[in-house]
Amino acid sequence: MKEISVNALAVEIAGIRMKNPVMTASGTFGYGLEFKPYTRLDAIGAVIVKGLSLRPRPGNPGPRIVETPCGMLNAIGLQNVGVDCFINEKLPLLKDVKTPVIANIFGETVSDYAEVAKRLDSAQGVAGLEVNISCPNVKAGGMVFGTDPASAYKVVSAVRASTRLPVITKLSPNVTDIRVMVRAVEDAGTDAISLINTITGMVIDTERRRPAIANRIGGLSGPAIRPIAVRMVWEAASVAKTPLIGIGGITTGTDAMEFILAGATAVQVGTASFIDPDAAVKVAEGINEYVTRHKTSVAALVGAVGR
Amino acid sequence: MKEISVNALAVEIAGIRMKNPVMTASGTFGYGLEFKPYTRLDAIGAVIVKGLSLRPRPGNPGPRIVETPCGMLNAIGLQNVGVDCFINEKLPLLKDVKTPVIANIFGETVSDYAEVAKRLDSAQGVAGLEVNISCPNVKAGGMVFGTDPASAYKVVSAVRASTRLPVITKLSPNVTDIRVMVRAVEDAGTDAISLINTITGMVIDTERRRPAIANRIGGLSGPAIRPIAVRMVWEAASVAKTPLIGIGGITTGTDAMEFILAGATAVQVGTASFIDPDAAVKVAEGINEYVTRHKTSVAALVGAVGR
Amino acid sequence: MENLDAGIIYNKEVGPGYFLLGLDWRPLAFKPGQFVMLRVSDGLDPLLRRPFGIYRVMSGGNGVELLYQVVGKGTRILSLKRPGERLGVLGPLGNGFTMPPKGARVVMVAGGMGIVPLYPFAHEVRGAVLLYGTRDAAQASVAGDFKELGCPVRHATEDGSLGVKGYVTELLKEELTRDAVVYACGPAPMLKAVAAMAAGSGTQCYVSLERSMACGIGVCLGCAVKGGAHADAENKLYKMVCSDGPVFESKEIDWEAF
Amino acid sequence: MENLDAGIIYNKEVGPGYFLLGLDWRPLAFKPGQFVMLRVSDGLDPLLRRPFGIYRVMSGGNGVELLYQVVGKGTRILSLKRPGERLGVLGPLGNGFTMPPKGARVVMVAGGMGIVPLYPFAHEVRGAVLLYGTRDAAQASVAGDFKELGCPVRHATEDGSLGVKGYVTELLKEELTRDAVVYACGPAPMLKAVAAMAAGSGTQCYVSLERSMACGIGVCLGCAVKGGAHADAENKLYKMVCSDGPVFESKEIDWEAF
Ligand SMILES: Cc1cc2nc3c(=O)[nH]c(=O)nc-3n(C[C@H](O)[C@H](O)[C@H](O)COP(=O)(O)OP(=O)(O)OC[C@H]3O[C@@H](n4cnc5c(N)ncnc54)[C@H](O)[C@@H]3O)c2cc1C
Ligand SMILES: Cc1cc2nc3c(=O)[nH]c(=O)nc-3n(C[C@H](O)[C@H](O)[C@H](O)COP(=O)(O)OP(=O)(O)OC[C@H]3O[C@@H](n4cnc5c(N)ncnc54)[C@H](O)[C@@H]3O)c2cc1C
Ligand SMILES: Cc1cc2nc3c(=O)[nH]c(=O)nc-3n(C[C@H](O)[C@H](O)[C@H](O)COP(=O)(O)O)c2cc1C
Ligand SMILES: Cc1cc2nc3c(=O)[nH]c(=O)nc-3n(C[C@H](O)[C@H](O)[C@H](O)COP(=O)(O)O)c2cc1C
Ligand code: FES
Ligand code: FES
Repeated sequence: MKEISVNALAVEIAGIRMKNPVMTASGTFGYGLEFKPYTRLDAIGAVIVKGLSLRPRPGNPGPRIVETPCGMLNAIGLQNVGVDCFINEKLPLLKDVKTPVIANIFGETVSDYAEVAKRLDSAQGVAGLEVNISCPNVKAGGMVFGTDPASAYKVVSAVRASTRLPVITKLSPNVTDIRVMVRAVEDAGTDAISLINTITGMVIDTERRRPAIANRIGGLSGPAIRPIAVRMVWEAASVAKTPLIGIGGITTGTDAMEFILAGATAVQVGTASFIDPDAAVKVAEGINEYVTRHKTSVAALVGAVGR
Repeated sequence: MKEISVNALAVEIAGIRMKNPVMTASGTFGYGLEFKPYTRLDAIGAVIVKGLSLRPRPGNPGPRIVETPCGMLNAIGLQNVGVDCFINEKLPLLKDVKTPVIANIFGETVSDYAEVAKRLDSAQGVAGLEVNISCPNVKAGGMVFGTDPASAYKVVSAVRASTRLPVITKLSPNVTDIRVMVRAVEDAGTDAISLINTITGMVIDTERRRPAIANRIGGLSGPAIRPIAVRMVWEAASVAKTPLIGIGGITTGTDAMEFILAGATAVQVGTASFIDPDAAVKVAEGINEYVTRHKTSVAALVGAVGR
Repeated sequence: MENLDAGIIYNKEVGPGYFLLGLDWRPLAFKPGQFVMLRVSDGLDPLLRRPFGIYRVMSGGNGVELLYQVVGKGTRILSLKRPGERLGVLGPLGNGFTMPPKGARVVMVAGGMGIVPLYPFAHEVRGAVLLYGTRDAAQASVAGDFKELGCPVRHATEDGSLGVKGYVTELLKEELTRDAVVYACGPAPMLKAVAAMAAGSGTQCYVSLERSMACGIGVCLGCAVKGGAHADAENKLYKMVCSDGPVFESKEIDWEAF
Repeated sequence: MENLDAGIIYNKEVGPGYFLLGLDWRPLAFKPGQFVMLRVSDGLDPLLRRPFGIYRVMSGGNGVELLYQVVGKGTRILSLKRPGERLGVLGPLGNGFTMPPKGARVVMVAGGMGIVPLYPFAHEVRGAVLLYGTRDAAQASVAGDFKELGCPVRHATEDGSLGVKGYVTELLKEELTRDAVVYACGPAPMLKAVAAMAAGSGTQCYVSLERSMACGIGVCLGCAVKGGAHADAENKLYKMVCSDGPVFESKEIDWEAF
C-alpha cells in the first residue's frame, strides 16, 4: 500500500473533517465493525452505518437481492437493530476507530425522524447524521419523503430542529428534477446533500413467473447506475449551496473522480464493498494516485469539469 | 434456425398485426435497409425507424457515444434525413419487406409534431407512428414534452388529430411517477404506449476533465437499465388501458419475457442490435423457445406475473 | 478470514458439468461446512462473488479443493479458467457444522452439489453413513471420495441408474432412528422434506442452506431466511445464511417460509 | 459482410503489448483499409464490439490476421484469449483505401497501431515508402513485414532509439512533393498535422480515422466526424467513420473540430 498523502486528500463536509473523501455508503458497511477483519477502518474518510429507525425492524422476507447486469437489486426493508441498541451496543465498539462515524437515520413519520435524531444527538461518538428520505423498500415513509419536495422539507426541518449534529440529507434519484429536491432540503437547513440512493427497479424470474425478490420492487445499485448518478450530481451542483456527496456504482478511484469533477466534495462506496470489503480504502488509494499524478488536490478538483 | 410458430407469437398493437412481439427500437435500426445484409427483416415483428423531424437535422458534434458498465450513453442529437426524404427515398425501398414499418417522429414544437404526422399519414407503407416525447439529447422539445403531463397531452392530441394511423406514444423514464404520464397520453388519445426511452446520464473523462460526450449529458441504454425499465412497465401496467411496448436492455428472449410478464404486449430491441445486427430475430426465437417449452402463447402471458 | 487472490492449480471436469478446482491457498484453519466467496470475473459482469463450500485440503496440503457444478453464468465462466489464472477468494466464511454428540449415529443426507460441505465433515466424523441423491449414476461419482473415508454410501437416483429409484428421503426413512443425528445439504425441497421427517421423529437435524449472496459476511442482509418458533426478538426474525449459518439446526428455520 | 463466430488459431505477443491474432475466418473479399468489429466478451461487460483493421491474409490462406495493441479493458480481455476459443466477427466493414492514380509517388504515414490498415494497402501498391512513427524501436518491429514487401521504411521514434528522434511529420516534410499521394493512419494529433501539411503543399492525402464505435455499420450515428468545407447539405454535416470511412480524403474533414 502506498502512503496516502493526507493534505491533498483531506476534505471537510459540514464541519466533519475527513482524511480523504471516501465514505462508506449506508447499508453496505454494516455497523462498521464487521469490516475490521478485512480493511483498515482508519484509512476510510468516514463510516456511515446501516440506516437506523426508532424501533428495531425485522426487514422484508426473502429473496431480498438479485444480481442484475453490472448491478444488483435489493429490498432489505431497512432491517436494523434500532437506534437505542445501536447507541448502547454498537457505537461503543467503534470508539477506537480514528474515523468519523455518521449515523444514517430513517423513520416512518416526521416525528420518528426527529426522535431518532434527538437520541443520537446525545450519543458519544456520532460525527453527524445522514437522513435517508429515499429508501424505496418500505411501504410507509421512505421514498414518499424523497420524491415530494414539501415532505422532504418537513422531514429535514424536523431533524434539523432536533440535533446540533451536522445534517446530511440523502436524496432519491427517482424524481423528474433533482434540483427541486436540492433546493427544498437546503431551505430546510441541511448542511450537506448525498446522492444518489438506489433507483427503483424490478427483475422477474421468468421461469417462476414472479418477481425475483419478495418485495417485488427493489433498489438498483452498482456500476450500472453510475452514469445516472454522475448526471444527478452534476445537475445538483448547478444549484446547490451546500457540499455534495456523490454515490452510485463507485468501484475505483477513477469512478470517484468522475463524481468529484462533477461537483461532489466527497463520495460514498456502496455495493463495491460487497465484492471487496477493502474497496473503500482502494478507492481512496486510487484518488490519491490521481491527485498525485496530476499534482493537485481533491479540494481543487471539486466541480472542475467545467460547464 | 428453428421455425417460429406464428400463432403462439402473434400479437396486435393498436391494429398493427405482428407475427411476433419483437420490434426494433427507433434510432438503433437505421431506416431498416442497413440491416438487410445481416438479418431477416421479415422475421421481425415490426421495424421502427430512426426518429424523423420536419426538416433534416445534422445532429450533435462528436464524441456522441461512450460505453458504460453494461450499457452505453449517447447524444446523437436526432440526426435524420427529415420526413420528406424518408418518404421519398427510404420508404419505397422497404416496400417488399413483409413487416410493418412504424415511423418514429419528433418535433421542436407541437405544430412540428402535427405536421410530421400529417405528411406520414398520406405516405404509402407506414403502419403507424411512434411519437417520441422523450429524447433527452436536444435542447428544444424532446424531453420537456416527456416529463410534463400537460405538454405530453398537447403533443399527443395534436398528433392524434393529424393522422388516421395508429399512434404509439413513447415515454421518458426521467419522471417521478410514470403512471401520471400514462394517464396523460391516454387521455390525449394514444393507441399504445412504448417505454422506456433512454435515461439521462453523464460520463466524465477524468483524464481530460471534461464530459466524455460533447453534449455533456446523454441517454443511457442497454442491459444496465433493464431493471428500471421492467419496473416502469410494471407500474404503467397497473393503470394503462392501452397496450404497452416494453423497451430497455433486451438482449435475449428471457429478457423480453420479463417485460411481457410485467405487462407489455410487445417489446423493442435497441442497443442489442449494435452488438449483433441479428439480435431482434434472435430475441424472437428466444421468445418462441420459451412459449413452446411452457406450452403457451405470448398473448396469454402478457402481465402474467401476478401482483 | 482472508481476502486474497489465489492461483488456480487445476480446474478439471470430474463428472458431468462438475469441476474440481484446486487453489494454491491454504487457509490457516477451516471448519467443515464453511465456504468461500469467489470472484469469477475481473470485469463487472457478473458483478457479485459466488459462494462455494470448501471441499477438502489438496493432497500434499498445498492448497484447497472446491467442487462445483456449472449452473449459470458465473459457474460457466469459472469452468473456463485455467491453471495459472488467479481468482479473488474471501473466506473461510460461515459457522460450519456443529459436531455430533459422542456416540451418536450420524446420518448425512446430500442432494446433488449438497455433497460438498459434507465431505470435510465426514473427514472429521469417520464412519457416518451417507445417503446421496442424484439425478443419475454419473452425477454420483463423487461418492467414491466418501468411500475412501470409510463411509457407507447409499444411493438414490431419479432415473434409477444407481441405488433406489426416487428421492433420497426414501432412504432416510429407514435410517431415522431416535439416536440418529442428521446432517443435510441439498436443494430446498429436499431440505424441507428432511426437516419435516426429522421433526416428525424428534431427531436432531442440522441443515446447510443456500441463498443468493452479495457479501457473504453478514452486512448486506441479503441472504435472509425466516427463523422458526425460536426466533423471538423482532429484529432477530430473520437469520443470515452467510453469517448466522450456513448451518442451522432445522428447528431454527421457518420451513413454511423457506 | 458477414456476422459469424470465428475460431482463434493463434493470439501471440509480437511486440510490447502488441498481439497478432489469427482467425480461421477468410472473408470472400476485403479491401485494404477495411475493418471488423470483434466481440471480445461473451458477457455484457464490455458491452460493445471493438473495431480492428484487417492486417493480412494468413500465410497459407486459411484465415486472416489482426494486429492489435492492449490499451484498455476490451483489448486486455482479447489478449487473454487462447487458440480454440471463438470470437464474434462482423465484417469486413468500411470503405477501404482509394487506390492512387497510376504513376503517383505513394507515401504512407503511420503512427503506432495506425500501421495496420496500411499493410494490406502496401501489399497492393508495391514500392510505396513508409514513414513510421513509434514511441521506441521495440514498438517499430512490425516494420519488418513492410520491408518484406519491398517498401522502403523510414523511422521516427519519440525516444530516438530508431531513425530520427521526434514525430513522423519530421520525415514527411522531406517527402511531400507535388506528385506524392499521402496515405496516413495514426493518432489524432498526427493526422491533424499530416492533413495540414498536405493542404499546405497541395498534396492529395487520404486519412484513415478512428472513433469510438457502437455498431460499425452506420446505424447508431455514434462515430460522427464533422465534414470540411465540402460538407454542404445540412444533414450531411457529419460523416460516419464506420460507413462513410474510415478512409477520407483529408479535405473532406473539418480538422478544427477533429
Ligand atoms: C453457502 C453456499 C455454499 C455453496 N457451495 C457450493 C458448492 O460447493 N458447489 C457448488 O457447485 N455450488 C455451491 N453453491 C451454489 C453456488 O453458489 C451457485 O450454484 C452459484 O452461485 C451459481 O452461480 P451462477 O452464476 O453460475 O448461476 P446464476 O446464473 O447466478 O444462476 C443460475 C441458477 O442458480 C441459482 N443460484 C444462483 N445463486 C445461487 C446460490 N447462491 N445458491 C443457490 N442457487 C443459486 C439461480 O437461482 C439460478 O437458478 C453454494 C451456495 C451457497 C449459498
Ligand atoms: C476503424 C478502426 C480500426 C482500428 N483498428 C485497430 C487495429 O487494427 N489495431 C488496434 O490495436 N487498434 C485499432 N483500433 C483501435 C481499437 O479499436 C481500440 O484500441 C479499442 O477499441 C480499445 O478498446 P479497449 O476496450 O481496450 O479500450 P477502452 O477501455 O475502451 O479505452 C481505452 C482507451 O482507448 C481509447 N479508445 C477506445 N475505443 C477507441 C476507438 N474505437 N478508437 C480509438 N481509441 C479508442 C479510449 O478513449 C481510451 O483512451 C481501430 C479503431 C477503429 C475505429
Ligand atoms: C443492500 C443495500 C442496503 C442499503 N441500505 C441503505 C440504508 O439502510 N440506508 C440508506 O440510506 N441507503 C441504503 N442503501 C443505498 C446505498 O447507501 C447507496 O446509496 C446505493 O447503494 C448506491 O451506491 P452503490 O451503487 O455504490 O451501491 C443500501 C444499498 C444496498 C445495496
Ligand atoms: C444511439 C441511439 C439512438 C436512439 N435514437 C432514438 C430516436 O431517434 N428516437 C427514439 O424514440 N428513441 C431513440 N433511442 C432510444 C431507443 O429507441 C430505446 O428506447 C433505448 O435505447 C432503450 O432501449 P435499449 O436499452 O434496448 O437500447 C436511441 C437509442 C440509442 C442507443
Ligand atoms: S450475503 Fe450479505 S448478509 Fe449474507
Ligand atoms: S459506429 Fe455506429 S454509425 Fe458508426
